[in-house]
Amino acid sequence: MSKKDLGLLILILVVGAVVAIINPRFLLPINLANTSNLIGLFGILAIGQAFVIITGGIELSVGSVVALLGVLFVDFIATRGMGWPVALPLILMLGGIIGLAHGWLITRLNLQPFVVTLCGLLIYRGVARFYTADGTAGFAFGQNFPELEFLTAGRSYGVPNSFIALIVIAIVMWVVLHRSVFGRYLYAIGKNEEAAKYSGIRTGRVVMAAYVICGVLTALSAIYFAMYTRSISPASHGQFYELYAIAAAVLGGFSLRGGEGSLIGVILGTVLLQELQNLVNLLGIPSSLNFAVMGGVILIGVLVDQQWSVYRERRLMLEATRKGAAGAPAE
Amino acid sequence: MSKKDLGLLILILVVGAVVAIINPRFLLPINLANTSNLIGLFGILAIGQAFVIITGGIELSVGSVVALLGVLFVDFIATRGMGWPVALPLILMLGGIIGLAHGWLITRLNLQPFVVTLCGLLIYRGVARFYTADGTAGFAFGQNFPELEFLTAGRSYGVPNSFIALIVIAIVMWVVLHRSVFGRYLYAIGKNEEAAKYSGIRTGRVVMAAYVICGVLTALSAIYFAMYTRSISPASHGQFYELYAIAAAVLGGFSLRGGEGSLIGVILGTVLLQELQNLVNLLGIPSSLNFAVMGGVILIGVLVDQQWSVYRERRLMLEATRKGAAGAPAE
Amino acid sequence: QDKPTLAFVVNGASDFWKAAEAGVKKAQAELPNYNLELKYPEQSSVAIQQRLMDDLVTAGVKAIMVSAVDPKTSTDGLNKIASETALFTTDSDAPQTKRIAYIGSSNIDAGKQAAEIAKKAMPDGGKCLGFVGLLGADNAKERIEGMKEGLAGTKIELIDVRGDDIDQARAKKNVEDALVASPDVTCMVGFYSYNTPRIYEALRDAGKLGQITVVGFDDDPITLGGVKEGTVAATVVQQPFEWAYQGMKLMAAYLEGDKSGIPENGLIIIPTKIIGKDDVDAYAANLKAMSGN
Amino acid sequence: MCRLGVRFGPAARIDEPCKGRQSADVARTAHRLLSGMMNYSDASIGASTIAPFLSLEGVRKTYPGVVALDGFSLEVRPGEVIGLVGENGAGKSTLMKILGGVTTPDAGTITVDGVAHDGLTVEASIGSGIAFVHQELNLFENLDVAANIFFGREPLRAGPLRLVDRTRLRTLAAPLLKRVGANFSADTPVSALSLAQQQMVEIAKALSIEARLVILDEPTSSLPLAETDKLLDVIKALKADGISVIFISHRLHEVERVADRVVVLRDGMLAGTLPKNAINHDQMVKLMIGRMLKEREKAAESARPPGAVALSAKAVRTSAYPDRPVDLGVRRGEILGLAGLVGSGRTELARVLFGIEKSLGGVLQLDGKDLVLGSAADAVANGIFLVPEDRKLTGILLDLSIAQNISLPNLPAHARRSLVSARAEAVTAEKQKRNLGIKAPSVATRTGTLSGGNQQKVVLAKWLAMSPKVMILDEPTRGIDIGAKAEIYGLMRALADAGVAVLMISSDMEEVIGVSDRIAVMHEGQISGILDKEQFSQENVLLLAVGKQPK
Ligand SMILES: Nc1ncnc2c1ncn2[C@@H]1O[C@H](COP(=O)(O)OP(=O)(O)OP(=O)(O)O)[C@@H](O)[C@H]1O
Ligand SMILES: Nc1ncnc2c1ncn2[C@@H]1O[C@H](COP(=O)(O)OP(=O)(O)OP(=O)(O)O)[C@@H](O)[C@H]1O
Ligand SMILES: [Mg+2]
Ligand SMILES: [Mg+2]
Repeated sequence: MSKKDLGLLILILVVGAVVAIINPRFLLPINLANTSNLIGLFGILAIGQAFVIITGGIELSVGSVVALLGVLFVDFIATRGMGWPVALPLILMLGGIIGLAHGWLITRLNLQPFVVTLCGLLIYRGVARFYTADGTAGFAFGQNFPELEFLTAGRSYGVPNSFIALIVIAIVMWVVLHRSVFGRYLYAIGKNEEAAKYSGIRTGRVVMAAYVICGVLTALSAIYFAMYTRSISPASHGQFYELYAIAAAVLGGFSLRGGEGSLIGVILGTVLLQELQNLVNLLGIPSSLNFAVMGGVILIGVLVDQQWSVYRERRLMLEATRKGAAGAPAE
Repeated sequence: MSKKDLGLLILILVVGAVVAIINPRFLLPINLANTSNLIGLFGILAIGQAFVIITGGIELSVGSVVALLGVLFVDFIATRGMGWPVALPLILMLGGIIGLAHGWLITRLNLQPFVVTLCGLLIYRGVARFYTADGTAGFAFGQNFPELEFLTAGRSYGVPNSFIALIVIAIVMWVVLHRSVFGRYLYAIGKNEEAAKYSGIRTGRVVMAAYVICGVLTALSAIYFAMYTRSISPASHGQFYELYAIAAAVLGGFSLRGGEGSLIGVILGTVLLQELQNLVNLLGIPSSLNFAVMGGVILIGVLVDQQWSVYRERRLMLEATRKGAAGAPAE
Repeated sequence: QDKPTLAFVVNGASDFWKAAEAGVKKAQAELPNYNLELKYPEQSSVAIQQRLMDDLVTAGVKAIMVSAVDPKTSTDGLNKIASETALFTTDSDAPQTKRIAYIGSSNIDAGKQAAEIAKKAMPDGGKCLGFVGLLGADNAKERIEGMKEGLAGTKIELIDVRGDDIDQARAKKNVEDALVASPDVTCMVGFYSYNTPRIYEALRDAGKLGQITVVGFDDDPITLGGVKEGTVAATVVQQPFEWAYQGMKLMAAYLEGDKSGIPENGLIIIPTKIIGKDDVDAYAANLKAMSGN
Repeated sequence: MCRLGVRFGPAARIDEPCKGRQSADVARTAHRLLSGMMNYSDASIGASTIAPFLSLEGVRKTYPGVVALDGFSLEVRPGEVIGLVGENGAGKSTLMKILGGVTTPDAGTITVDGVAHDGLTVEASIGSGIAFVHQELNLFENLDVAANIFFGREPLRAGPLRLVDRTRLRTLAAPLLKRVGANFSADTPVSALSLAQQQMVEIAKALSIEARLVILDEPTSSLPLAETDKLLDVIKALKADGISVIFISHRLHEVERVADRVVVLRDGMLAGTLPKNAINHDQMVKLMIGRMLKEREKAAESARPPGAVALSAKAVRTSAYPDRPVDLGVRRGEILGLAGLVGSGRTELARVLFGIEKSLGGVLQLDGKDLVLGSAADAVANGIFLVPEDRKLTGILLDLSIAQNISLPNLPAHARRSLVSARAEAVTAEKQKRNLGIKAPSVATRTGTLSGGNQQKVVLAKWLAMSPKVMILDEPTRGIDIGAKAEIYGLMRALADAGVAVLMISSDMEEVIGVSDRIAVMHEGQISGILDKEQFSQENVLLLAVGKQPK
């Protein structure tokens, strides 16, 4: 765990402690379980986003994809009677295809990620709304899918299964991002794509793979969200979720210029954001201030982090010089 | 006018012609006036955004600023009885201050524009909602401000004054961007900030000025929007307007990497977007598809533009080869 | 485009308007000489709705029935439309405009009916918590106000209303958080159509179904299921089907010069109804029949 | 007959320049001849008859408005060190980029191990054992040194996940770093290295490939003497292992020392080939620029004695060595050379003098008055100009035209009522283009398409168009050909004679000694001594550079 992540963890704990002192019910197992459920949902989304951000890209269509795939998933299993073991991989595949399309447009046709995914944001929401004719996709009363519900909305030993899913995904993705060759390429491309190309890396494929990973993880979280709300009005479902995901990554130390950030960071960023939402409700802060609190904390977090790293760099430089000065004459 | 802009203009005319053939009411003066009124409103916003994008930055808080300043403006003149000749410059100044704050955080504290303005997006909307306690700010029945209304929502010789305002602003800003020293600095910074700094340009100040310009123009359009809707529910007013503004700039040939784009382009981009919205309504396309149409057209526009420039470059190179081949043996 | 067009403009995409769509459809069957349309603005915002109506007027629409996003302060915009076409309002009225008539129900009355449900379900009093999409929206404010009026003088109290900005995940989390933050709450009110189902599900997940009185609005299938099951005390339903059906016929008649259907004060109130356990089957059947035609 | 880079006998002679299509035909013939001769292997033919590892035939490459390479042919035999020289923009880098698979030629064939290709891809190039150190650095700042060296060829751990074996990575990297003489460890982040140190990483990277051909495109352009020596040793070691090397440099004495054969490019065409025993400085120059240079890239003597101190640093401390104060004064009318080893803090000092970085203490004085620099703009306003070390990043704006780059620091002077006058810009730029001999189709040409040397001239031009008081040049001739070098030295001298104080930071020993009026030497962030003209010698500079007293 880097020092940056540690700082974020401390912030989370301090905020948690303050809230717990004001309202001890914050620490009730049921509250922690509820919040960790949402951490699971948004965390999966944020990890996907992180893979794209690390390459220096951005994925703005996340919220719309959550709406579109959520609508399709509910429609498939609730209305069209498709079995969920068929629908689930189908949706994941669709997510992958969307990611592939974005990656293709970005790497092969050289379009800017912001532009491609902005168009995605508009198009997918439009398609979702058209698909339901602006209606709501939902389950009928009493319609049940016990195994699916257990996997998505259920709990094991009091821990939401969505949170467990996040942990598993996070571990796998940590290995991929921080230990595998692929992860290393992602970092390299994020910093200097041209140089990576000169080193014989098929940068196009690597970047495309990042978008596919993002697409699949987004699809997965779309299913989780669908099973959480159990009803999706495509005009508003998932709106701004891309901002949550990006905010989580940024809080977690990712640079939108690419090439920086850690998986632990993005998880901690998600945790902090959800803690803030929980806090607004638990402390009875007017809901209208929800966004303002979130924005304020992100800004402060980023500021502190930035100032701190300036300070650290200066200290490091001093130290290095001192060491260098001591060592040099001996050479 | 560059070839890029010309292409966009032709696209606008072709789309217009097709719509006019299907529904001749498209060309009714009243329709053109309505549409050009909105072009005026969104155009002012988009010009502001363009100044920021040219430096390689981005301003995501535009929609929220439109909501916040709109609420304040209406509140000042409708509830607090402030004269509009006082309120108007006050609001413009507030817009400038917001821009200055963003510019300061970005240039002096080295925060990323995306992050700063994302926080702004969250914070300003929260503040606007808190200010009205989630209520609506609007004029009471029969409350009239004849001069103000004439300037903002009125028409001269059938042309909306908002559109005239846009034209005036566009001409001034064209000179600033394309002919002035400041404009050259903006382009230089967008291309390579570091090198600009090494050429003795006070890059921090120039970038800050760009954000201030964006803030002031956003404030102006906030007033126009407020006088157009005459009622502002801060939870939804101006939502996504930053995307419209960014989309207009991108359609108009701006690169989000900075250093590229023309003022005529951003105006034409706005015109195309508003034409599309008008078209959806006039041709009876389900409004659920509105976003999808917009996204689709932006994507196609950007794609065509990109492919075309690839083609042009290739032709240029071929020509060079031919010329070179002819010239070489003679040497 | 020879047939005159009548448009029904809603205030945003929502399932609530599906019934109105059915009403328009039924009216269309009876009005073959007209072209009836129901229009959703792509966003629930004044500017976009205004623009939509401007464009409809341009496209030559003869009469518009609108559920204005913000009727109180949109007087000028609505008057502009009214000056060019026949304008009717629905859902929420704009009495100061030059609209010809209002057809719909009263949200204040609906709030009062919700209070009735609460009083009946909790004779010994209790603490209620409300959930709504947009706290600032007129319909939300009126429903809340109506309910508070109805509860005045009783031992039941509406202690807080939480907003969720029409984000369903937040709507559900709000309920979950409320269960944690206010353990003494005995009743929950879902002011928007999707709030009640989210309350229902959160309570079910927490194993508190039946322990907390749920008062609903509108007729989401889950809400109706809850009413039938007995876990939702009752729900207050509006009749958008009737608004649309009657409204379209009224507009057609008006255009033909028949103004007899318009009362003196211009208000055609189609009252809201309380749907309890006993009425729910009939209501559901009717609903199905309406959308099925 | 037009001869190619193939030697048929021991007789050494300078080949005539070849041109156009003709040369390609001849190359083919030569190739046939050569392969024919293989059957009659003859001791006297020696190394030259070993089948070439790689050969280029009739390669042509054009860019819009420029023919970068024209009908060029070359053969590379195992264990041969080819020196490739030519003026700026002669097409050297273009040629190497074709070999590295980064660009594809318009015409011509590339034969690797007897297999002919129309063009290579990066993978194919690496796959056939070509290692490449690019002229412009290509490192990943966010990765550490080891990761950079083995980038794209990471040692993997067993298993399907393709996980990087990080311990092995470090152990593999350490000896390579030692070999290039690096003073930093394998897990240092690249962002903490100076330009020269980064260049060492690049070289280590090339060595890490099981290469059969190593291409070094100006690897020494920012390496000081000691490190350069080490690199030349490395090249000799490679040769001993039977690995071929193509070595591009504008420092001709380096080429003299290592090359077995020198290939000279002029205007994209082969100007001639020099066999080992004909390699000498003057011949190379003659082939490169078509005439002899009278003066050996030296600046003329100063016309007048130096004046008062213009810019001085008193106990100035920089962030590179915060605890080491620097004292230095540059006099009017002199060229003060600033020498030192890699990372001795010269660039850092220049940045402080130019106001890019804040000094951590001490005072700056200009003409005896205290000077506070808040930004580079302040320095420019005071007539202190800097030609930075890294021109791609900080020197010029690659996307702007030559004229726009030249006017940028002095834009208000090219504007009326703060509106820019394109005509005024063009006039200034044309004048500078003529004065400096910038090779470009016009002043409206994008600077990004110019060769490295011409880009450097644009950087100089933008300052020369204004009137400098103090001119700081950080490695001013990095990557500049000798013809242009002589011109730049002339320009520096002219500046000095006009009363400008010139501070020249350079890692090129010949340049420092040949050009300066005085030499200050930096060691670990401090000025370890200042040499006057009569004390000038390589030995003295080196002694001071390592912190010892001069003789
Ligand atoms: N991407 C490009 N686009 C257009 N022209 C180019 C491009 N790259 C190189 N050129 C042109 O091709 C010619 C050869 O350039 P090259 O970089 O090969 O020269 P060089 O011999 O390496 O010079 P230097 O010694 O300055 O590095 C130059 O005239 C240059 O302007
Ligand atoms: N961005 C940086 N971050 C950390 N350390 C740096 C950075 N830039 C330079 N340094 C360190 O500062 C010291 C001085 O570097 P500087 O570039 O001033 O040296 P120099 O004499 O110009 O040498 P060179 O020949 O490498 O250019 C070196 O030890 C270098 O590693
Ligand atoms: Mg080169
Ligand atoms: Mg240096």
